[in-house]
Amino acid sequence: MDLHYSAEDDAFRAQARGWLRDNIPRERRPAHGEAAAQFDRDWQRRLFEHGWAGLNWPAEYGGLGLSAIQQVIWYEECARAGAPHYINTTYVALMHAGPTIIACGTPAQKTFHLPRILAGESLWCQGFSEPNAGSDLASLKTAGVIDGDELVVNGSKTWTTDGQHADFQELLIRTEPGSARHKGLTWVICDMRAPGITVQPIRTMLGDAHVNTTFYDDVRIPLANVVGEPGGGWKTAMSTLAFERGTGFIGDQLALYERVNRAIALAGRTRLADGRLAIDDSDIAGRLALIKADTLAIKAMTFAQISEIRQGGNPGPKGSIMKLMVTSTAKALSHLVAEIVGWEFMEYNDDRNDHPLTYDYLWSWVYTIAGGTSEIQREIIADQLLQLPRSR
Amino acid sequence: MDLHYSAEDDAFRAQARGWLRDNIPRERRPAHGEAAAQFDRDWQRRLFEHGWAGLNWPAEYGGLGLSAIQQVIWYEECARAGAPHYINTTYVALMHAGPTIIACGTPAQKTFHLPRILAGESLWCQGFSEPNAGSDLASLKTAGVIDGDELVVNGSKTWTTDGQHADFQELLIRTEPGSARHKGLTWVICDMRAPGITVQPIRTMLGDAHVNTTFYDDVRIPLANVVGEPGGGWKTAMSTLAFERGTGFIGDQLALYERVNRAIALAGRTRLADGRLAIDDSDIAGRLALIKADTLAIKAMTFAQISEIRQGGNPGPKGSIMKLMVTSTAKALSHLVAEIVGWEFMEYNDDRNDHPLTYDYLWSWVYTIAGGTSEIQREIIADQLLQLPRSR
Amino acid sequence: MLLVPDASEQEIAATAAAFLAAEFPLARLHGARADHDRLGEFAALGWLGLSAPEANGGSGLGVIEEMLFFYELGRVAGPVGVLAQVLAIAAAGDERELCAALIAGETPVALVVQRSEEAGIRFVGAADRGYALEVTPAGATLFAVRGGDCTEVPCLDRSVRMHTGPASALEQRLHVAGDRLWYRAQVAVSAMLVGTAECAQDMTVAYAKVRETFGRPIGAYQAVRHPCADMAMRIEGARCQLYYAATALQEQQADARLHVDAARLLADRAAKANTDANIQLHGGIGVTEEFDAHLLLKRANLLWRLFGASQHRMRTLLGLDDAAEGLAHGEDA
Amino acid sequence: MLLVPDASEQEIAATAAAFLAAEFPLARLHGARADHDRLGEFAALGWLGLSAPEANGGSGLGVIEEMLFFYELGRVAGPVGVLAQVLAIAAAGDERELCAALIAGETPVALVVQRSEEAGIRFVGAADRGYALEVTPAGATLFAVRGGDCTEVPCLDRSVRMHTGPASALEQRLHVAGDRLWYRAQVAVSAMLVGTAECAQDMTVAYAKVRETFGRPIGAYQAVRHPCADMAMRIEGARCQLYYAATALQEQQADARLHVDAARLLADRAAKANTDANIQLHGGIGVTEEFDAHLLLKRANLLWRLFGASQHRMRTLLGLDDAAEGLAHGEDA
Repeated sequence: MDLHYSAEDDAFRAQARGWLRDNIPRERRPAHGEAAAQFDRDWQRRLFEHGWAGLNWPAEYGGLGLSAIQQVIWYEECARAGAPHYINTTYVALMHAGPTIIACGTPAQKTFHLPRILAGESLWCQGFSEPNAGSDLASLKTAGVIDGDELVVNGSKTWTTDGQHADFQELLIRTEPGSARHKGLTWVICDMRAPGITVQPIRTMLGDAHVNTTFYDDVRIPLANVVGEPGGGWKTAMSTLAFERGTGFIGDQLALYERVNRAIALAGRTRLADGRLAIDDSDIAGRLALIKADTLAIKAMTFAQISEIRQGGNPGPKGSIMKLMVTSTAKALSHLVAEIVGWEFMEYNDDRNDHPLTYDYLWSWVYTIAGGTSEIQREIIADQLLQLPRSR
Repeated sequence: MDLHYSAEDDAFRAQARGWLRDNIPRERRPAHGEAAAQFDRDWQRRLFEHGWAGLNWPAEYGGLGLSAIQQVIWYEECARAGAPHYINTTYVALMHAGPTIIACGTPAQKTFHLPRILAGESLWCQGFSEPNAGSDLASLKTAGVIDGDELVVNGSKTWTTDGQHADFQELLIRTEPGSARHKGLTWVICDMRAPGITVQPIRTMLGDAHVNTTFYDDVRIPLANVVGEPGGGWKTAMSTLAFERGTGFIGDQLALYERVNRAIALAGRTRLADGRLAIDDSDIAGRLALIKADTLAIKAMTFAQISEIRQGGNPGPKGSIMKLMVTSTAKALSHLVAEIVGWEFMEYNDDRNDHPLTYDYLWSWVYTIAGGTSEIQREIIADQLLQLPRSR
Repeated sequence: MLLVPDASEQEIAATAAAFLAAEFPLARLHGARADHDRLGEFAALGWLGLSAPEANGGSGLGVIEEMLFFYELGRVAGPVGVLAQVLAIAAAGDERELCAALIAGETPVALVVQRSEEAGIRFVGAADRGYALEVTPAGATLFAVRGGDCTEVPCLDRSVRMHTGPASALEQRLHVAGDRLWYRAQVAVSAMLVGTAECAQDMTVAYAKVRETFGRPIGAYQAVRHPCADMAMRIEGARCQLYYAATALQEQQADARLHVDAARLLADRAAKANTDANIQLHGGIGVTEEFDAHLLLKRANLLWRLFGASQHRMRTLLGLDDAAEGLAHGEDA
Repeated sequence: MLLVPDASEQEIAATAAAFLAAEFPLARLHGARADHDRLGEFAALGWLGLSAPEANGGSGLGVIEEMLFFYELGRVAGPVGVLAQVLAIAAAGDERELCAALIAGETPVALVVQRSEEAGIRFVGAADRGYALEVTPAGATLFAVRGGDCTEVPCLDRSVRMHTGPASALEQRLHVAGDRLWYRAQVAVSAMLVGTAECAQDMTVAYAKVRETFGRPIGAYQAVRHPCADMAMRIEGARCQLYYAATALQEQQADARLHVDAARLLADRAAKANTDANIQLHGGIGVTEEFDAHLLLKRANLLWRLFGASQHRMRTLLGLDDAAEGLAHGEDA
């Protein structure tokens, strides 16, 4: 084992650091709305124009084809520079839809979509979960019926993050009537401007409306938009999910480290009700130390993960361990910070920029629920890593 | 609501306190073996001779027929006086077998057994669990076949606490061949000296051998020893278990309060590795305060429980809440004490009298497992109190 | 010795529950920028003067009845202004005129939650006009508020208004030394916290019976069942200790403070853990604004910050402050 | 950058695992009043001198290989005396003769776990004859032991011998200033703790696959499955951080201390929680002496008390001690 970076990696880091220093936006990203989406498009275009788009995309599709370790370096440098967070309205396009089209798409799909995604010209959203199929994806019901060279889609999808800004949607539908569970599903590219689509915002307890329910009323989608095999949508979708549980959140994993250091600094200047500094309270200090240890472990797990990938291994269910650990650590951290700051915590105007600590606290539940609840992650670990007998 | 004791209760307390002060044994109870059992018999005989035996037994069977509140007073005074703990080798006789015989026994059974139990002349053990039927009592297999006016019993029972000292056993066996689950079981009085019985000690990780596996090889038990209906043993057994989950552990519940106060005193005089007093560490102090609050709540729950019984209610599944809370609080306490005492904790010679803190720590697992694991208690609460859909 | 509500106590609780369920359903809190305290309605039914002396226009009942009322108020995330009002009435004591005005609900009272010369003040409630009450272990102070000097700030719990201002915005009106009001406030806020915790449990259990995943109701999975059992355990402990504490305070038992501090600690824990689990066990719907779960979380956040001072509580429980712990046994009290 | 063992590291771990599984199965610990260190066997295979310089008769390998070895030792609750021996060899440094004797396993070494003029000393291990090693953040000291002055006391972990005695029973033989040994000891004991935690997980998972209750294997119940998943999570975090810490120490990275202290914290947690859950999830059989679960609990209790000093660790992690935290990013190190 070694922690050395190659000369090439060091050079890459220096280059990334220099570029970020000179190029990150001076203005703060707006918290909500079209202004936020435009900010993201602009930043993506800037990355694209300077040759920083598609970190993990193969060079033949316009990406940088970076090694996993260079991706880590990039995210570390972004965190250090305070660059715009990469989990924004471009995330689904760059991290889900693009890689899926690269893996399973037709030449025409690749030619049309991939350059637009890289350049920040088209935003995407996901259409997997349904109101009655949250963690249990295989029970989804939204259906597409073939009519000529089109699919006619009816039903609804929910938790459509940033659906109001999206140009396209990765949509998973049931195309074989009477099929059950994982069979008979198809993954299609849905144009969000097609007639029959209604996007209805879901306000969350954070005060924002980034997620939506999407309704489909006789929406016609060309068969040419099917990605992968018709009826083989589960397989196409799983390639995306496995990606997300693999390295898709590396940046988020590393960002926790900056957050805990900010919390330690906060505890070092915030006085408790009795006048002592928070950091001088051994209960608070002990919890902070353990959280910091967890964030270091998350970094180490990230390095172990990319090392395994490099050795040809598949992180597989360890992605679930990572999600469980990242989200529970983030929750512990934001809740501890809420204790430290006292009454100031209670000020909240729905804007994450104005009240980041309260926002992080509320976000902690989104984190432990979205993308498969913590309970589901434990099931995956029990099934796939520990090979325990099935409970279902 | 009120916390007042009646003049009668106050008088009872004064009487109990006075008697205990003058009568509790000067010598310490041996930790193990026949000497411990003899100590228990002697103490029970002393209680009996002075009119303190059978607190909760009806007067017509030689008991005191005390109200629940007076039982609480008795246990409080025992704890205050440092009297021998009532959960000892006489416990099953006085708290399980006796009440079961009172509820379901024949006149002959009552005449023979009840006086002997009260006087400390006969010790009992329980024979319910089996090696392959722990929490799932209804799956037990030890069988009795009728032969003339006797049952011929074959099989085995486990977790037979104090079986090596017992004169009799409350034994639950399957008497209807081919019956399943709760049907076809019979509750019988088994003479532990009957031929064919082998008691094999199970050493525990505490270093003691209080529990046993009991083997039955053509053991002949007179049909006259059946308590309740033949084939109705589940009902007979449940009357005992409900009793245990009701008020059978009141003394234990209250004793926790003395234990936490001793731990607070310990933390007030024990220095941590860095020289500070343990109680000056806000982490330790905060945990101790919460544990103390829990022990106060356990006392309050005990009072609420007996108030409900007095109003004709049935504590029912709240007994499971009590067990969960008592055992988890006891575990938190003994583990915190283990942290406070440091290396002294590591000294342990299998004798609870010499190393009570280490013993309590090890005991914490027995506590959360025996008599229905914490997991089973949560199932009972979910089923019976919250009426959630069955998981099994 | 009776530690379950007797018939008359049960009736008070049931009456409060019926009134609150009808007039203050949780649904009222959706969308509204602030929940009106509607003190007049509480006054009309006599709830504000429940435990004020009859001579002052109150009903002359005690801490136990007050606790049962606040428990029910907690279950519907009821107006926090009612808590401030009831405490102010207790602080007003024998000032007949002031007391009568407060009991009639004419003058709203806010709760001062921060006050220092340097950092200024923060208060919770409607009283940018009217009074503001500060309660500490050392004493309770009623201030007149110069609302014009204060600024409204947005509160996480939208049903509640919050203001900050300079220390000079408060003008002392009366002061009551000692910890009588402090412990009464602790009982009331503990009751609201346990009520909130119970509401959260009921919400989860109801959902677990109907929501299905992988072909079964989620309440059939131990990953839901066992956290629900833990919710029930936390409520049972906190509720029984709350009953004990209120009764001990009512009877002026020597160890009443110890019991109240214990009740508060357990109420905090129950409210924190249960409002948290309630959201988690609902999954996605739990974080939506249209669903009720977040209302309880946000309210619990407000309540467990009221009358904080956990160091003080810890010292009482560990017997480090001589005054607090009496003798342990009944007849010594 | 590689944070999984490479081929040669894997081979060392596998060789250690095979040797230990064959010679030191957990079953050996039943009944025996003490587990013999059998230092000679370790010496013969070169394990004691694994990371000692070749000039001193060692194999000249590093902290990483040592960590992998102790991980495997932890998995079988292997002799604690081996840990003492390896650390003493490191302390002996260039004292060739002493070093050679220690590497040969001829002179056993105990670990001093308490030492003060007033309270006297306590040490763990076989060395009522031979040496005793004390390791603190300030330095490591090797003592000769006057065994006659000491008293054996019974140890909760029966496989280990423990003695107390007067401070005068120790006579200083050599002292190494600085925290080099301390951090090496932390890596070793962390490795043993994580190994113990993993052994506990494996035991639970194996049992959960075969033991049935209510007609299903207990591993099909979420009340068992989810705690098992948590065990796996604790191990994964602790193991990766341990790898990182050992490598950082080996490479003398500026922030190595920070990483070692984090590894230790996570190792403690994993060992405590997993040995606890292992017993609980086994139910009744978990508390019996004939079953293995308690052996791991008792061993973990010993290990997490070795080289304690949680305050020191907390300060390092929070950056309150300047020396400990270097810069966060790779190329600055």
